[in-house]
Amino acid sequence: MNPEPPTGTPRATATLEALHITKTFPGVKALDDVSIRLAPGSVHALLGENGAGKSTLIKALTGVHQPDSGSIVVGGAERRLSDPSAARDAGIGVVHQERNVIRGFTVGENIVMGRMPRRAGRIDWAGVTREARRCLELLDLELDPSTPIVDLSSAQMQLVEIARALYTETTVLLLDEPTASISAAESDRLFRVVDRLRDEGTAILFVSHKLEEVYAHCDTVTVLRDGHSVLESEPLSAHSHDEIVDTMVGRALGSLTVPDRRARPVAAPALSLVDVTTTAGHHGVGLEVRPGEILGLYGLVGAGRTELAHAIVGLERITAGELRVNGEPVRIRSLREALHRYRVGYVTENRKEEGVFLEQSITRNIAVTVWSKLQRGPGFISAKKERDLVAGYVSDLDIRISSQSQLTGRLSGGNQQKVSLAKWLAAEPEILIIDEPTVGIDLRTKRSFYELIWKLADEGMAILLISSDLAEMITLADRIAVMDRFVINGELENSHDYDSMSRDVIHLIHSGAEVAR
Amino acid sequence: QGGEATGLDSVQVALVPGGPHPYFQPWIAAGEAAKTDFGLGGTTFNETAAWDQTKQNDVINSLVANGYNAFGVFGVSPTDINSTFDNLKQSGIATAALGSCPAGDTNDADFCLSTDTETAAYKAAQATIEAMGGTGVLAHLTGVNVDSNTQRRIAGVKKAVDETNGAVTLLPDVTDIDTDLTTAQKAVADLLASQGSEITGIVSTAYNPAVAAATAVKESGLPIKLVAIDDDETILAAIEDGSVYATIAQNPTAQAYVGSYALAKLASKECTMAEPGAIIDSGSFVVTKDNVATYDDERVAAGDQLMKDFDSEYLSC
Amino acid sequence: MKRSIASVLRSQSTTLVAIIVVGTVLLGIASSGNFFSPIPFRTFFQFLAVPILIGLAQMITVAVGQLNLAVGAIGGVAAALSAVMMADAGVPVWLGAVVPLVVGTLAGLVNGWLVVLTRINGFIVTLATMTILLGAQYALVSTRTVSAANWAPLADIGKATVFGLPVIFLVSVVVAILVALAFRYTVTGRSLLASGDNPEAARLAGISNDRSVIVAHAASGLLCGVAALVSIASLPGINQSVGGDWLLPSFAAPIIGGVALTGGSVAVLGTVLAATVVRLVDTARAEFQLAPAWVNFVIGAVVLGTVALGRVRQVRQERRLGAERAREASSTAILEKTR
Amino acid sequence: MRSAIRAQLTTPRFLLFVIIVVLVAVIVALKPSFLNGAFVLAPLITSIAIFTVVGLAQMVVLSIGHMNIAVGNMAAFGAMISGISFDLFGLPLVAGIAAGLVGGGLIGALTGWIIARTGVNSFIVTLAMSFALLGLVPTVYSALSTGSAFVVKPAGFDALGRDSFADVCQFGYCGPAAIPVMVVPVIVVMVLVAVLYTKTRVGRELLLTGSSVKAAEFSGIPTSRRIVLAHTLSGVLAALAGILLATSIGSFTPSIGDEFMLQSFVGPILGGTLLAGGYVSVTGTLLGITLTLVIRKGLELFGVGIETLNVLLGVILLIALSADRVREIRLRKGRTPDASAPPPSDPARSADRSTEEVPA
Ligand SMILES: Nc1ncnc2c1ncn2[C@@H]1O[C@H](COP(=O)(O)OP(=O)(O)OP(=O)(O)O)[C@@H](O)[C@H]1O
Ligand SMILES: Nc1ncnc2c1ncn2[C@@H]1O[C@H](COP(=O)(O)OP(=O)(O)OP(=O)(O)O)[C@@H](O)[C@H]1O
Ligand SMILES: [Mg+2]
Ligand SMILES: [Mg+2]
Repeated sequence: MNPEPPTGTPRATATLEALHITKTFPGVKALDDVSIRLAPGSVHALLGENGAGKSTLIKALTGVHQPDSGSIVVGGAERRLSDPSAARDAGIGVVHQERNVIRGFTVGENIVMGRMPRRAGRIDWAGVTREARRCLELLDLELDPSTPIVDLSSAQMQLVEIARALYTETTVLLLDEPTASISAAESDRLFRVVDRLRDEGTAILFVSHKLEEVYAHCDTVTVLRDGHSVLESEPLSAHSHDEIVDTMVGRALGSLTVPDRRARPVAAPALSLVDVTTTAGHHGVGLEVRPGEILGLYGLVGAGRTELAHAIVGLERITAGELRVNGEPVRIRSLREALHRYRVGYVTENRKEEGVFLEQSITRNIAVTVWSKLQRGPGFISAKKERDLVAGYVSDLDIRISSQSQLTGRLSGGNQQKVSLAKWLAAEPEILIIDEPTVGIDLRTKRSFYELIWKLADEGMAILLISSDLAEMITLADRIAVMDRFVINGELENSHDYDSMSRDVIHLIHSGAEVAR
Repeated sequence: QGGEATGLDSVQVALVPGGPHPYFQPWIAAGEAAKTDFGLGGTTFNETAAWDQTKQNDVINSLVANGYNAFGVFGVSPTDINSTFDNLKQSGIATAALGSCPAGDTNDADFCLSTDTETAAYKAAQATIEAMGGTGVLAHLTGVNVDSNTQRRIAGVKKAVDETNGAVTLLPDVTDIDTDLTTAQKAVADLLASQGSEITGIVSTAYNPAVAAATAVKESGLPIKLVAIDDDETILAAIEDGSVYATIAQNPTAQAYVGSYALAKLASKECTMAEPGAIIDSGSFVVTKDNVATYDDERVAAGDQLMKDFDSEYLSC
Repeated sequence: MKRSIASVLRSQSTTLVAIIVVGTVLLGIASSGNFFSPIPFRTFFQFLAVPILIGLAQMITVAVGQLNLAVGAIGGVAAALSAVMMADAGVPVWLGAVVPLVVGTLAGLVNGWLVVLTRINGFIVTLATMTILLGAQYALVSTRTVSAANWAPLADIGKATVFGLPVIFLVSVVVAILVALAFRYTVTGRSLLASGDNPEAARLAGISNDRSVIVAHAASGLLCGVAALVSIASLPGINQSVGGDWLLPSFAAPIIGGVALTGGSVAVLGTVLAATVVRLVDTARAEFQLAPAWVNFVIGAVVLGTVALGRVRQVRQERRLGAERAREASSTAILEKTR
Repeated sequence: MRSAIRAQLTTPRFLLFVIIVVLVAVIVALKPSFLNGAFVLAPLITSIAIFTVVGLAQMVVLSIGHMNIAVGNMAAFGAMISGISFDLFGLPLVAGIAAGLVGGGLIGALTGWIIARTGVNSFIVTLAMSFALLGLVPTVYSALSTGSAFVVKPAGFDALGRDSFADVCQFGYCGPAAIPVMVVPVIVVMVLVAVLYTKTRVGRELLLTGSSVKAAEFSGIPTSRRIVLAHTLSGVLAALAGILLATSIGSFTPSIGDEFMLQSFVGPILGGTLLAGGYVSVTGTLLGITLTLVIRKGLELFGVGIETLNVLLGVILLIALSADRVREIRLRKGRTPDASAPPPSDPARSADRSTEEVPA
């Protein structure tokens, strides 16, 4: 039972084949006769829109879900993966889409969990540290294994989970949207690791909604649509970018038309921060967003953007400086006040914990901010008005649901994100703060989402957009403010030219000096 | 109500104690004896009330539905039991309060046959004071403070202490320690640890504290005189080995036996109460090492006397 | 390392130790030193054994996100069966001492097994088994008190002391240490914590949550059995009231001690300290001859005060961190401007 | 429509209902005296009425994912206030009851305020509150009453607690003796609570607060106020239960509410209310309470002793609840997934909640 893999020995290689996998959930056929083949020494892309069944396939391959039918063959031998540890024994390592860490444990223990090094019947804590450090080194991560895992950012947790997947001997590595919520620099590091593992002969499955990185790093591809495989284990080079997109969507999807937003009406700022200091640690922050304008707030992970948004909507205290809404100095004490009194909305980045009620129906999730408007008699809610309103947003945002009373937690990640957004759109705020809106959202939705943002801005909404996706920021924003370590380093007018803009932005992050106003 | 007199064999007597407690155990045998001796239709003993008035009412009601027509009840809540008796009387059922009379001045049962709680506590305190040599510090251990029976016991002990004109000082009553043996033992140990050197006598008017105190006093080796209440075998054993100086025995057997008899007479309409709601003392007996072997005869005699008193005095047939 | 010292200083245990020190000093002064003389000293610790044991028993179930309402009933039945076997069936004392441990473990196993098999909430399962066990306890001893004279050797151990400390208290301390070690050094202990913290993540790591639940309940039952054994050894006798007052203290100790009800954490030291605080209040009641009503009031206040204080400190801590960061930010900004 | 009915038929509520019907049928077949109106049914229904209110008092805090360990003590406190109003101030029935409800509400509000303010777990705060009230209530009784009970009864007091519809006569016809008058106020309360949770904004905000406080806070729900509200309601309902109990046993004593705590959880949880918050069921609570009390009453009628009573009560409870599980296993063709395969929060039982919440 002692699992310690010998260090330094050449890695074994194996092919993973899944044949005719079918999996149904009550009411949904999530996978229908899907086959996939992962070869050693190659990276296989698994693509598909939100809810296509990618995560379900990965879970079926790792013993989390038992497929209704179909077989799994690893290294030539058919395996029955009755539980996650059976998959691990078969040499399959996995990083799931959602973070799965034990918050009370350290980094080291999270890595070796389930296979603790033991000596004389008890846990060998020195061994834990040693093993964990070995796995972290595989990823060039300079993390102390004794750090409590809660002290890590979400991106770091993600890397720790990869380290965990590599802890035991891994011939097959499955990565479910590993780059969704991390910055470009961290993605680069991740891909260096992926490339190296591939060169060592690991078979890798990679799920992503970012086609650029898929083309840069993957060799073969499988595309799922509504649980069917529409493209099965084919070489990626044989298919063009647009072709792949069209297979995913099931019809031709034209290119995104970026509107010309240079001629914006000039109005007085709807939201402005003047020399603001907060309890979270911001200092001397100044920002202005005008009605009809999209201000991007860019920065590296941990720069303090989320916390600034919290300070604006009253979740942190502003200790000095001024917050103005429509020119009036205001003091916002709670989100409720922000919404009802000042018409400021905030779409959180932490969807799972703060954005949606996983255990509640979609109806309630979306209508929660507007119940006061759906009233019929004092305090009573008109169920019909509520249903109609929700139906409107479900079709506008193309949220894939089986019925309005479905529990939100049963939706795919991308669809949950849309629910979280719909809630705030329903509230019809004048000022909308959106934090990391497209994490885990598929291409088509991302587009419709961009179009929606532009439409909202055209209708006069002032939008503060926080995103770690620089390309998205350059596509969407009118101006980009750059924050670094709780201070605004500067602001740039967006030329929408990716190369020059990204250079300027990165420069601004590193220089820390005022470049332009 | 009226109606024809029927034979005693039509009477089904239910004896309902307040809950599981050693005090009531003699009721079982006494009920059986009454059944055979008086030719009753049946007797039952049901202690499922578990010291809860609502549950006791439920038990009583279920027994009525099952055909019982005479009830001897130890009311869990002396302040509320009158309502229960009223309810039963409205359906023409004979009722007796056994072992504990309703609180206040009225008794809505046909009669109450009980030790006068206050008197018993008074006697117990007197016995303790006597053992203490008429002077010293007395501690009183008892049960649920807000029970009116406890209040009566507190009053009884206080009366005995007051009569010494200051020769005996009474520590604040230690109440609410009858819930379980651990609580009682802990309270007694803490009391002895903090005040053990001053205390010369302990009177316990509840069961668990008495058991706990008997052991604790013996083990501590302190010269404390302990007087308990009731005659469970554990306490009698403690009297025999000297760790308890005395106990005040009540007469549960007579309560159940004579009570069943009178209830049967009332239920069969052979007799009525001469004075409805009469409160009748079933007697209490000081048991010390000297009479531990013989006090039961005394008690049986008291029971016989009680029987006669019912026939001659309390019942009008 | 520095960090862990700092976090020790900030933890719930520190507050509890402070309360214990202040309380002990006050009691010592109030009793003009009597509190520290041998008998009160021994008495204090003698009645600390059971609260520690049942607090730990509850803590283990709470660690996996379960509850055990049956602590008192398990202990009661275990004690009653053992007492009856020794008194009526003539079972030798050494065997009688093993009985509660076996009964407790079995009852705990059944609890865990029922939770896993029926998927009924642990609250309801243990409520049901509690009811059943209370019936069994009554069936075993009815209204009598089985005297400790039937197991004199055991009762002697119950009275024995080592350096003025009751043996039964030392037993509870040893058990506490074993529990702490188990949670630190055994894979099973870590698995319980993982299952309680994040069952989904634990499952994905190959840990069986079902097994964790069963193990936790069994261990909890075993500790109830130890508490029953301690009760047999120290009580003047065993009757149907034994175990009747265990439920609330069993929750109070771990929760005051800093264990999260949501599962995933343990605090052995905190639990022991919290039990000590409650015991101090008890002793104060006897010392000041207060009505029990007052004691309840004081316990309520202490509990509230402890947790509220912890909370205030946490908020202050967060504020301070933010302020530090602001200061840092402003100083770097100035630096950069001057550059 | 068909699927809606099907969905209803698979809820724990329906199962409870079936179990109750079967149980009653069995008991009646073996013990026809179960149908005795005045001595079996009326007291049984009275208990069900009172304990349903107790269950609701717990349910409203469960709805926000909290617990109220002090339900019994709040009941005692509210009843005490009513008792004082009758005994010392001579208030009429309705005014005295109102005073008691206000008293209970204030204690609940205080509890909720402390929880919201300090962020301390509700279990601890209500536990502490229960201790504090356990100290306060008997002290007040000993100070203000003789014999530790308030016995003065205003007009209508006994009627509320003990009358059945046999005592309510119109045009020469009287109602059934099996149904106590007390069901009227209790049904009103049940309907009010059900309407609160199904139809009103505040009720939904309570449920969402229970589902996830954080997400509720981020959706602009004033969670602190909702927490205070839930505890206030709990206090009011607990007080009501205490007062109703007092009218049924006949006087106000400090022991009112002693038996409430465990029962208060059993009813809602059997009925499908989640311990984790976010889902409640008023009918379920009623059925859960009814199940346990019917079992108890049946056993009582068979005259089983206290030891057997407890054993059987527990066993029947377990079997009744496992029945649901057996059905589910059959549905899944015998596969038993690991304990936490379904969503991470711990649904009391795998209640099927894909239909819209709370039936009124
Ligand atoms: N545990 C579950 N119970 C019921 N339905 C589920 C469950 N998990 C997934 N589904 C459903 O299965 C379908 C596929 O979901 P899956 O999570 O595999 O999508 P995905 O391709 O990973 O999407 P995304 O890109 O948004 O992550 C969806 O319709 C989803 O609602
Ligand atoms: N210098 C620091 N020291 C300690 N904690 C920090 C520091 N900087 C950031 N943090 C923490 O990191 C977290 C990230 O901050 P915040 O969410 O505001 O950043 P962000 O720019 O939105 O980045 P993200 O992409 O992570 O959301 C915060 O919880 C903050 O407390
Ligand atoms: Mg997915
Ligand atoms: Mg952020």
